[in-house]
Amino acid sequence: MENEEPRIGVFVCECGVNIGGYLDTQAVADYALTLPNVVHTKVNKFTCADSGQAEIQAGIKEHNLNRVVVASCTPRTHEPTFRACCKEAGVNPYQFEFVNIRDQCSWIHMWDWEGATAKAKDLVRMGVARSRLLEPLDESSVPVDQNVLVIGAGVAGMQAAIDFGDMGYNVYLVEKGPSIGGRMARFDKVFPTNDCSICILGPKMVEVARNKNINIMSYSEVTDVDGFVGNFEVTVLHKPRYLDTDICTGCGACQEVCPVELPSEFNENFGIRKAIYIPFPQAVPMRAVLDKDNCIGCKACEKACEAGAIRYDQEPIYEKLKVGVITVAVGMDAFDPLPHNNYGYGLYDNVITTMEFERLLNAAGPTGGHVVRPSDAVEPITVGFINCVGSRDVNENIYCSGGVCCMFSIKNAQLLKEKRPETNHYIFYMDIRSTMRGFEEAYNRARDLGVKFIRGKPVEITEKENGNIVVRVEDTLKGEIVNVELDLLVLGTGLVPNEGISEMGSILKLPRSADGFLTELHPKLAPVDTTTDGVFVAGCAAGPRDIAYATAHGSATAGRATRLLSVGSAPIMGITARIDEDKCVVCGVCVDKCPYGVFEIVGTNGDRRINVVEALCKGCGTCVTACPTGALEQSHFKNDQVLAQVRNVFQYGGE
Amino acid sequence: MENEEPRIGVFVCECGVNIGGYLDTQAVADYALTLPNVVHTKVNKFTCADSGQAEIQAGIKEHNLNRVVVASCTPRTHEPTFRACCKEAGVNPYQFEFVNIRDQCSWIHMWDWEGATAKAKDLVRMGVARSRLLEPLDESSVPVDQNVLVIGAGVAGMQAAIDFGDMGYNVYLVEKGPSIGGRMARFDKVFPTNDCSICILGPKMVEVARNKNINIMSYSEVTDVDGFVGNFEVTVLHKPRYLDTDICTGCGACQEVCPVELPSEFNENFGIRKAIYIPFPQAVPMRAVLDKDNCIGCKACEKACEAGAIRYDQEPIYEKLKVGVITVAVGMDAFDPLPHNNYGYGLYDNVITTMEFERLLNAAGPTGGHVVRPSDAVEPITVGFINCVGSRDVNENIYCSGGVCCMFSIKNAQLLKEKRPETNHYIFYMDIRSTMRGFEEAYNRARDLGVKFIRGKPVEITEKENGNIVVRVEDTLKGEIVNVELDLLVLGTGLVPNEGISEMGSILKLPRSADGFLTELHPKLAPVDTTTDGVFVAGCAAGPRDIAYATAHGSATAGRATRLLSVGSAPIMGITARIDEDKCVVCGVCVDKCPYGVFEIVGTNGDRRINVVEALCKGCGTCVTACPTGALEQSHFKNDQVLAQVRNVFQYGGE
Amino acid sequence: MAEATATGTTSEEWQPKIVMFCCNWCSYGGADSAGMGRFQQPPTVRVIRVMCSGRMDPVFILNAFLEGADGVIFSGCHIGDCHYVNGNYKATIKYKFLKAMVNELGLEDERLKLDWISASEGERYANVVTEFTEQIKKVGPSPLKPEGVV
Amino acid sequence: MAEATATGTTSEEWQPKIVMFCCNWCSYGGADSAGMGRFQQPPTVRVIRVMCSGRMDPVFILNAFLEGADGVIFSGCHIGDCHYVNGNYKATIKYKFLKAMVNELGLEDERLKLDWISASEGERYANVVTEFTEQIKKVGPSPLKPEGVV
Repeated sequence: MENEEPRIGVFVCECGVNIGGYLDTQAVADYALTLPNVVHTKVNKFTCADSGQAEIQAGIKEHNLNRVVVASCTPRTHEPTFRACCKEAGVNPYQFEFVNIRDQCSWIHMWDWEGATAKAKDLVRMGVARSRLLEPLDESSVPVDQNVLVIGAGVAGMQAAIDFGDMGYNVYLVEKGPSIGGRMARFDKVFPTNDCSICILGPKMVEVARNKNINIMSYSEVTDVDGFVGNFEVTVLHKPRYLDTDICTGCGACQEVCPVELPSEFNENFGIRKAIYIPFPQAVPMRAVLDKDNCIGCKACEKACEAGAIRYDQEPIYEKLKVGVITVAVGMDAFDPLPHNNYGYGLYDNVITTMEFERLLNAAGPTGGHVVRPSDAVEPITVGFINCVGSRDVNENIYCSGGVCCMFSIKNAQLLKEKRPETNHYIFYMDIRSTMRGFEEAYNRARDLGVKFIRGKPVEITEKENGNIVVRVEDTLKGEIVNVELDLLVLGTGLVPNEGISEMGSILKLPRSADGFLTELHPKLAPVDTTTDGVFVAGCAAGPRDIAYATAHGSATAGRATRLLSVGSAPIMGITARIDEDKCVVCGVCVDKCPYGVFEIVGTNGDRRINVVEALCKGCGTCVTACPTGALEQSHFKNDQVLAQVRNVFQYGGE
Repeated sequence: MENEEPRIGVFVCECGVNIGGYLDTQAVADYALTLPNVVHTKVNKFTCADSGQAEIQAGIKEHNLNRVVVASCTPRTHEPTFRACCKEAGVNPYQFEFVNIRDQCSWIHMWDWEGATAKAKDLVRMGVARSRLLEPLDESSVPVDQNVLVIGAGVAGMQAAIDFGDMGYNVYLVEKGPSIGGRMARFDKVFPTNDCSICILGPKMVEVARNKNINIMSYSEVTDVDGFVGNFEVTVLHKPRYLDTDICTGCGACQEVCPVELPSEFNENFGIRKAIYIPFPQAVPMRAVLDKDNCIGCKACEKACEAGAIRYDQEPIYEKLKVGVITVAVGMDAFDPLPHNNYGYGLYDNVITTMEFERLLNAAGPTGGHVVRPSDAVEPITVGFINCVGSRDVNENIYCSGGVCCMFSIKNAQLLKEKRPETNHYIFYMDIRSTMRGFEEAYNRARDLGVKFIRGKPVEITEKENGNIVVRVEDTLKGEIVNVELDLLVLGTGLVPNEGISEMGSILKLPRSADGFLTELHPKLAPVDTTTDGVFVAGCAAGPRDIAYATAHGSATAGRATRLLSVGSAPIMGITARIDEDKCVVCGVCVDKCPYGVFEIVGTNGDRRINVVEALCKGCGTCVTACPTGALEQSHFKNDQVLAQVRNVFQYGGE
Repeated sequence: MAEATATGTTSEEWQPKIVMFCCNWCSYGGADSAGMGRFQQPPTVRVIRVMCSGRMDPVFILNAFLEGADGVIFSGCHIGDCHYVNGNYKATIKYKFLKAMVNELGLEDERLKLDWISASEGERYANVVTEFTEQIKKVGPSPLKPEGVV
Repeated sequence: MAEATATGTTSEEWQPKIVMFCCNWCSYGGADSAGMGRFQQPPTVRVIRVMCSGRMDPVFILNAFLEGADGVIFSGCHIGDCHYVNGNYKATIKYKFLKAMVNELGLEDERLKLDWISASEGERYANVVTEFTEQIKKVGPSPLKPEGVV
């Protein structure tokens, strides 16, 4: 079959007028028919449609084609479609060649009919030349390990873990913090229903804990991921809690006696925690954790611990896991206004953030649910909220945080107003973005309650001697500058990528977008897939979104990943590196160049040779370029295949 | 075990200060200990937390409890948690009783410590009385059929079908229209990337068609659903296409010759289709459909059809399917401004909707991608877009359509401006809601391109003699009334529930919310589950959302439903109706009262008796109330169990 | 008499004792929503949960009056929204029957109330409770209340 | 000579022919994004897709010049964003070597360009193409171009 004379069919897509309107598709098809080995050409209205594909398959049968070239949009979206179409009709999918004459031709030369047509001909000639040299490749597959890794145990990660666990798959749920629950555990209430956040999250946390298939690995971090779809090798660092979690009962006696007082992260640094502490009352697992950096070594906790759980000499443990699929749900952080002192934050006591407000409002928070201002612990009467702090701001982040900050301000103003009707509330906004279900209704409720909305971006924040904050803002609806004196100012801080996202992106080889969040495979139609097969992304790791959306995302990764788990095997690309042992001198350059460990030198002395672990190869081809003897070739991107394209960019005038 | 002397433990939750701050939990616990059969009480800080549950389990062991009462929040969220906790420690989950002293006590009597405490004691007494009479029930399960029904083949339904199909489950994908693809097939481009909509959707449609596990049932409707989780019996109506779809090749010869011209629904009634027609060029399946209502019976198509596929005498076919789980993805409609002539729509030619604009802009649309105004087919220079038409409007719909209409206007203004730089564009808005990933950036691009944004809700629309439209609007940022003369006005119509949603809700027993869309089980934490076990909801059926969100939703239903499919069985409630045959006189009242067909009279004459199909029973108890002889009882809600509560509302003063 | 204040509040005014039956899906949810929304109301009501308003057995209501209830409310999903197709419609038939019974027992009409409350109507739930409490206060303690009952 | 206009545009001005190698994940995506964004650019570039900029064999580039390219761009993901860990970093090493080779062939420095373009940078892609085309127009047709080549 490899030595068969190429019989190439070229199909030129009009894509409606997307291509047909800007270049001469029929001329391109006619030209293609003049090229060597091309035995059939056809112009299709929409090659990707059922009808277009039927035309390809009819062409294959009628003209006994063994190679197909489609000139249409882009292989990035449509190559799988046409490969499958070819395969069905008996043409090896790797003997299909894609020529991009839409995205990279008709759409970018819209005012140059002749130039675009000429370029399309060149591109088709290049594609046909390459097609001629394409070899059939086997589509192989690899087994898919039935264990699952979920990174991050916020609401998206927990949901994914529950779904995987309920299906019967063994799940490793790795959380860097000492408890699962994520950001949502810290909110007081959730919009638009004003449900108590921990009250609805608590049962889900317990559901995770009770699920026999979920291994919660809290206070742990994924430090390395090797391997490939179905066969990931994961290294997890279990950070020492300095106590035996099998013995600790979470009774809290240790934290009672610990003399070291530190700001409580869970309470946004309002209130204190000890050097040894239970993360929060509903923590899962309900275990203490010792903050060794701040421990003074007094051993009071050891004496107080009746169970004898304290282990001062505990060491970090690195554990290796094997998993088939991965859900990444590392979440987000709130924008930090401290470095730039946005709106006086960090300069004036009575400017706080939304998250700080949440903890003050929370009955289990540091003030028992009394919102007080930091300067004098007095309950404020007039409270202001500035939206879009760190969002929609060319100096910080351009993007909108999904409408989440708008809703936080609306909810919090409403809650405080309901709790203390004598209070007054101002929300300073650019646009109110109450988009999702029930949000607009919540916005209306806040208005009805008397929350005042001032459209304008504050230009100046000053502090008075009594600690009051004055917001100077152009009320853009009234067209006048107003000064609003507040007892307390709350900054509606936006959502930013989690501080660990860059490292996580590197570990998993996932690209990040301009906004800093991880990139989905397709922004509309593959929203939880990634460019790395077998790795899925859920929740705010892929951009700001609210709880309902993040939860659905978690389930969506379970839905997508289970396709691989349930079939038990995953197809792998045929474009891997192959070695010609006759040419190889076992110099070992490839061993160093390959980031995936595909190559290993085996044998000794005269028997030394390079062993290629094809399943590890991701098909970048870097090794081929490095190989000094030409012993390595990348299937489907062989030197002569690429060179055929290079040479066919050009032609002699008289040809 | 049933005759065991009750040994009841009562656990009173402080829920932080949520309960403990408003009533005397210790007094309630102390009081509980005075009640008959109560052998143990304890106040927990957070009963639902790991630690609280450990305390329950310790109490069960230490005090050999066989019944547990928890006084805390609400069974609606936490009953499953505590039932599971009891079960783990050896107490039958149906011998657990929930007393609601937070949502229905401490939170609603926040200023009445004594009243709330007294009420809590009453409620605990009632709960303990009921607990004493609770009987252990078996948790049974039913097998889950491995077939899947997906209703609606828009982008959410297609995604669900692909995920289920890839996992290996057999999927029935029922679509009422003649092609899959949904609304997205009609869009020109999708925001924020301005990808060609059908270009990215086409491959997904083909993927659905090619998936061996998906049975596409287009031009079909679900007319009835019986049964219960794991065992749904579905009736599907296959509407006649009046042709043999096995023979039809979709060549289109029929529509060429058909003399009847009708407005094209696919093109929003711009342009025409024939009485027999191919739905659109990328339709899947690529088959014609005959619109019998408008057919004049000339038989031209029959003569033109070389394959001989036309069947004028085709009848509707009702098919029965058995499935285990259901995804409902019936989508949405665009708001129709015609009935109320919103903004002059229907009165003035040059007022059109977003969807109409999409088709005009589309290269494969009725005008070949030339946006022209309806009155004179002239390409407009000045175009206006009004956002929130039918949304955020007390006279129409209160809710926001998810920011989708904002983005449509922004995208369309941008696209036309890029296509014809000589055009001017005005967007009239209240708030610009560009919330999701890349949306704000698209908004900025439109501004940079020179699209003008006027903040204000137009108050009057008039038509000039030349067909131009004048929008009178208060520019709220300038504080002045302006009149903007436009060549064309586009109404950014909101999203409304699909016209069939009411019937679908009834068929599946799914409640709808105030906005008319289907209600999720929980708005934050169970966004694709419903109150009907085994039925899941995806996409715009559960409220307006964009394509990425709808796609993720589709996968999420696959994730959630596969929990049932993969385990192969679903738990069913123990609270079903049971019959005492000694008391039953076979009067048949229950047969009529039950909406689920649980009861059937079997046998004849002296052998007549009622057969109870327990798996069909959903546990409402209505039959029990209707039974004249007291032969029927509802497990867990038996008369004496409820009466025990009634009687224990009261006590004698000296008791 | 340690439980002397069991029915009362901090005020000395007489507080009625009201039994309320709620269906699990709508009205019980409405009661919870009242809590989530912190809609304050007098502590006069004791809720008993059943799965559906169709389960509302006349015997429950009559028993409540005989035991000492000053008023009884029963509540389910709005007509058309029943989780069990039409159990609430069936409840309306019982209600007519019960109204007649209440009169025969010599009780005032106002002591029995049927009201549909959805799970999202927390505020309305609180209003129903508050208004019904006021109404019962006006008609006074039930004449059927056994002596010594609190 | 039916293909007389194959390299050209409607204008009479000389149009260079540029070969551009793009990695599959970033730069090829950037070229597509330019299309999706309709960022217009001269039709001077012929893109050849490889999986990674690390696959950029010097032989490809030298061949392109020997066949008649007036300019060559090679492009991959921004440093740090490589889909294959660090293939783009390895490409920079090749680039240094190639720069020297280009000079030895007697070609101007400006004819070879390395640029990182991400998949989202459609506009920048168009700018790179437009600017490089202008640059090549200034230095003129490649002296290595075989006679008769278009």
